Amino acid sequence: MKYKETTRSGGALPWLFQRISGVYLAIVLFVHVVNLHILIDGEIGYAAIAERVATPLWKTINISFLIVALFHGLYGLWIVLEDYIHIGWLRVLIYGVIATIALVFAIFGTLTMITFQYGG
Amino acid sequence: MRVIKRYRIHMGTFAWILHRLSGLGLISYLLLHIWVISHLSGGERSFDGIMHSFGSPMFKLMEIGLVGVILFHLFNGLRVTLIDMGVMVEKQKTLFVIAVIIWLGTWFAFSAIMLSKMGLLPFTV
Amino acid sequence: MAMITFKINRYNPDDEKRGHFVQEYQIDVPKGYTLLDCLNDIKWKLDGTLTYRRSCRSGICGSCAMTINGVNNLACETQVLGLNCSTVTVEPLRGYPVVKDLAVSLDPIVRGLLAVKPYLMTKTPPPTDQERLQSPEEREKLDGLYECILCGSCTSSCPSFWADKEYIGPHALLKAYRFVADSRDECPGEHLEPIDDKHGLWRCHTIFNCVEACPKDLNPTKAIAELKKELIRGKLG
Amino acid sequence: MTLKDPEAIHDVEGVGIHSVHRHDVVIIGAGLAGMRAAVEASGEFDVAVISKVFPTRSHSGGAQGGIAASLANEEEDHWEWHMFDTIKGSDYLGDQDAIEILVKEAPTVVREFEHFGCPFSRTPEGRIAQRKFGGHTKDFGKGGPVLRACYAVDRTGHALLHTLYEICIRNEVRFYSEFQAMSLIVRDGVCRGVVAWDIVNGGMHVFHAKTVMFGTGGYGKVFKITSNAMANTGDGLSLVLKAGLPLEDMEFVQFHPTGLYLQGILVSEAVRGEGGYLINGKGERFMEKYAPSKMELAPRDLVSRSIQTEINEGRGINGEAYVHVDIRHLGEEKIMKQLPQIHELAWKFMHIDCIKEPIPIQPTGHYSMGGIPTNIDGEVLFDGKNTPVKGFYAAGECACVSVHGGNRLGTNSLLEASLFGRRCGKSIIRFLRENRDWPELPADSAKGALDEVEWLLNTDGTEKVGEIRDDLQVLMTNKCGIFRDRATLEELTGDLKKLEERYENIKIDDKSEKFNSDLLEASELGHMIEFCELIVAGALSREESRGAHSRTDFPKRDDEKWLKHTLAWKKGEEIRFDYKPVTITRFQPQERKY
Repeated sequence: MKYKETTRSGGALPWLFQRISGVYLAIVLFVHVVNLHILIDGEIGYAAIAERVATPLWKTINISFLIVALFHGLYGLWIVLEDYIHIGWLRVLIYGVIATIALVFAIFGTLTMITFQYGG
Repeated sequence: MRVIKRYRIHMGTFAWILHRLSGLGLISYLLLHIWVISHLSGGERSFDGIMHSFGSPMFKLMEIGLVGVILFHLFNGLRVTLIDMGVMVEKQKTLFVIAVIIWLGTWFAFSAIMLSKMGLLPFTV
Repeated sequence: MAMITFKINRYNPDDEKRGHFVQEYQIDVPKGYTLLDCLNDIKWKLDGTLTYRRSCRSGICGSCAMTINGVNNLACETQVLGLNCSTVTVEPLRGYPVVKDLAVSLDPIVRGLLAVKPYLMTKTPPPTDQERLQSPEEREKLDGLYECILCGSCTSSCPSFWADKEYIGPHALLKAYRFVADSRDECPGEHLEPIDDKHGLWRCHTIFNCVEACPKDLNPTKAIAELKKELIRGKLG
Repeated sequence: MTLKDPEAIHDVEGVGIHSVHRHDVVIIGAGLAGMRAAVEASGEFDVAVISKVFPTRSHSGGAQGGIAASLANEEEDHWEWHMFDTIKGSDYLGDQDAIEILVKEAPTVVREFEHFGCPFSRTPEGRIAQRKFGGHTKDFGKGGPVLRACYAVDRTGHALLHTLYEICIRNEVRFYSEFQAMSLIVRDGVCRGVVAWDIVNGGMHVFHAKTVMFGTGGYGKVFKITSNAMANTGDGLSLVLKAGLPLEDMEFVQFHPTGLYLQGILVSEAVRGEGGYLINGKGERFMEKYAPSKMELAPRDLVSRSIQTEINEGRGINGEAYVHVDIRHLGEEKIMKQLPQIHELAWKFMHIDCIKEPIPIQPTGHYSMGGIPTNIDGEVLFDGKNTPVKGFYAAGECACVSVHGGNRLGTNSLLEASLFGRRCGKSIIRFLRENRDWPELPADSAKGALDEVEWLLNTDGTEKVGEIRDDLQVLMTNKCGIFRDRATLEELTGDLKKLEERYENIKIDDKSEKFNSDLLEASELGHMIEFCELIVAGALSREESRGAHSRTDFPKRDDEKWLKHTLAWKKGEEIRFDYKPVTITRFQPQERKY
């Protein structure tokens, strides 16, 4: 009379982090959008962006935003796909692809932020 | 005869479907965005070059759409989080309506600002 | 009185080739007739092969849940003239294997139910010749939880369940919370542990179809929200 | 299936080897009686429960108002008072030794349910809440109504049934859901098992058992207006008759006073327990004419007769065949807190908001006081001398201990089913400890059932099952209802013979084996006609009015001639009667007034 003997994958903490990250993103995104689309007059160009990206505070915010958004988005994508895909090898493959994308873009984006020097 | 397998779409289902679709859209945009921003490393020419190709009024208008998608995902996400916290679970429909109102309100405000910046409005906000 | 056409989704396990098909019946429906009355009329007067489950006809046994005009409900509680349409579509509950016509396999319901250890678990023996005490306020927490009739409408309406047949289902989660919320249950972890699973609680995406479908107006999503809080609280110590 | 016994499985003709199952205990019926017995016996032995519906669909779940026990949680109460009320309610036909057990063990049984997890409503002190119910009084009938019915809002049966199912899951009871029992295997006074039809997949199965218990429930479906579920076709009674065993007191059928007009759906007695009024077409609280001191809280037989009299004499609402039960004065808060299900039922089935409008009601076929004769340990009796059939038990509505005698008090049914179910479980354990051997399973055990199914599938007549059943229900309601007399009963005897002949000439549409409900309905109809003849014959021979059995041509109770139980057998066409005395211990029969 047992349900199903599986290895429990849990899911509690990722679920919680998905909520927390969502709220964090909501706040940062708001700041981001207001900052870029309201406070900047005229064209959004290299100068305007670069000025903001160069300061350490913005660097930190941007990097955290990048990583949290990648997690939130790709974990969300995984949840959606997990709902519908039940073939074992395909799941592993997709999981692998998503994880790779996450890793590549996180490194790529972080490097962009860290290495960037305004006027340098 | 084909078997009809339909199920009436309730408000909650509707919210869920939109949330998923907007989420899928946003993750695509995020990846694109990171790629675009990475042009900063290439210096001013490279960045402005890529920004220029997105600079047409067409893309500007799409950007307004993007803001709409972001805001929907944001406010519906907050609604889901509130429900998960046990807030207004019994009034989820009202909560959804509230979320939609706030969404449309903020979206309208942002659109107005962005359009006026583009000079597409007869007045400035 | 009104002439109503019933489009009934049928399936005969002895005729796999034909598979599912839609059959139409027309009958005169007097005021006050429920869908179950109509199905009975069809079965007893027109076509004895029509198969569906039914028993109490007063909405307490949970046998006759089916998809009526695209929504899950109990046939015995559906006033046909109240639907305000001349054609009524009747289908078996979605998502469960169909046994015959409108009767579906109950296995997914039972499997989910058994998983959550659906019984009061205690460590201390009950007092002799006395009931365990429970204040009216503590008892009130069970309202909206214990009334479940296991009709299966909720789980059948859940898009998560449509996608993942191993999803435990809102009915089982509601039952789990019925015991977690009971002041007398001393082992809430025993009910929580099995649902902390990718096919368990976390498969719920707060779609609220279960709430819309429940013929007893219960709110599984609310129970699920409480369970999520309970589990997270446990994880964070 | 466990094979504790080294003996090889017997071959049964016509049944595949994989369809022969063996269990120490096989229980038919997953209602309160069956599952309570299963819970009791499953601790020690291998128990299987066979039910034609999924366990929680059983009609015990339809009970609403409460389960009686003199817990005295709300006010002073004693088991002696409960005993007196039950005996007086039974019109002195109840066996007092059994009733004494019923009322003495009631508190234990109810508290056990609480320990199992049943969500009873609570008093401010946290104890099980209790409410008033018809016929339950203080101080041996001298005081007013007493708070005795323990309840879970107005879903008591539902709460108890689900609790038992949950405990059965805990105890790993084996369920055979959606198996229809087709025949009982009794040879030489020893019960050896049952034969059942697998509804979902089709096919006959034989359950070889050391003990068999019946908790097959009642037969309300023989009436047109009934509170009973469509599954309540009294199959168990017919199986017992076919096995050559008698039935007891079949003429006593309870009509519940308050069924929704035309639907018969139960409106709980809790409605009156909480203070509802019965109002006739002239706007009078007519119960003051019939039961001046207890009013609406008189026993059910009396209230049903009163309502029917009002209707018959043209004082129904607008002269129609119904009266009103009015709970508007209780107020919205109390209705929604104590009677939410009634509110829901009235709204969903009559489109009536009982907070603002009275509910139209009429008496509805409800409960069978008679049934399979058993002793206080649940053992089924063979004859008038109390000889038990070895290994065969029964409890609940299908059984007749008899604690309800001529009329059952509300809330005593849930009590009887669970209490005697529990006693069955205990005596089954005692029996199995002493009897380790398997009774021999005759090779032709399944023959009768197989023949029946084959006949039903192949018979090529002209009659439709639904029509015959409809006629049966109308005839039984009109001619063997609340009031009876010789002329109509004799007429009905002839009518039933005709129905039986028509049944020989039926044809069913569905010829398949899998989930063939057409087949099962036909089989059930055969069962119903079978024991209806016993009900009518019993009613015809009992020339007195007692409890729910009310003969207009014999309006008085006749203790001289009829203070005895009827036992009836059916052999072919013939019905044979025997009688057995009523056990009287504490309370001598007296006039019954409320």
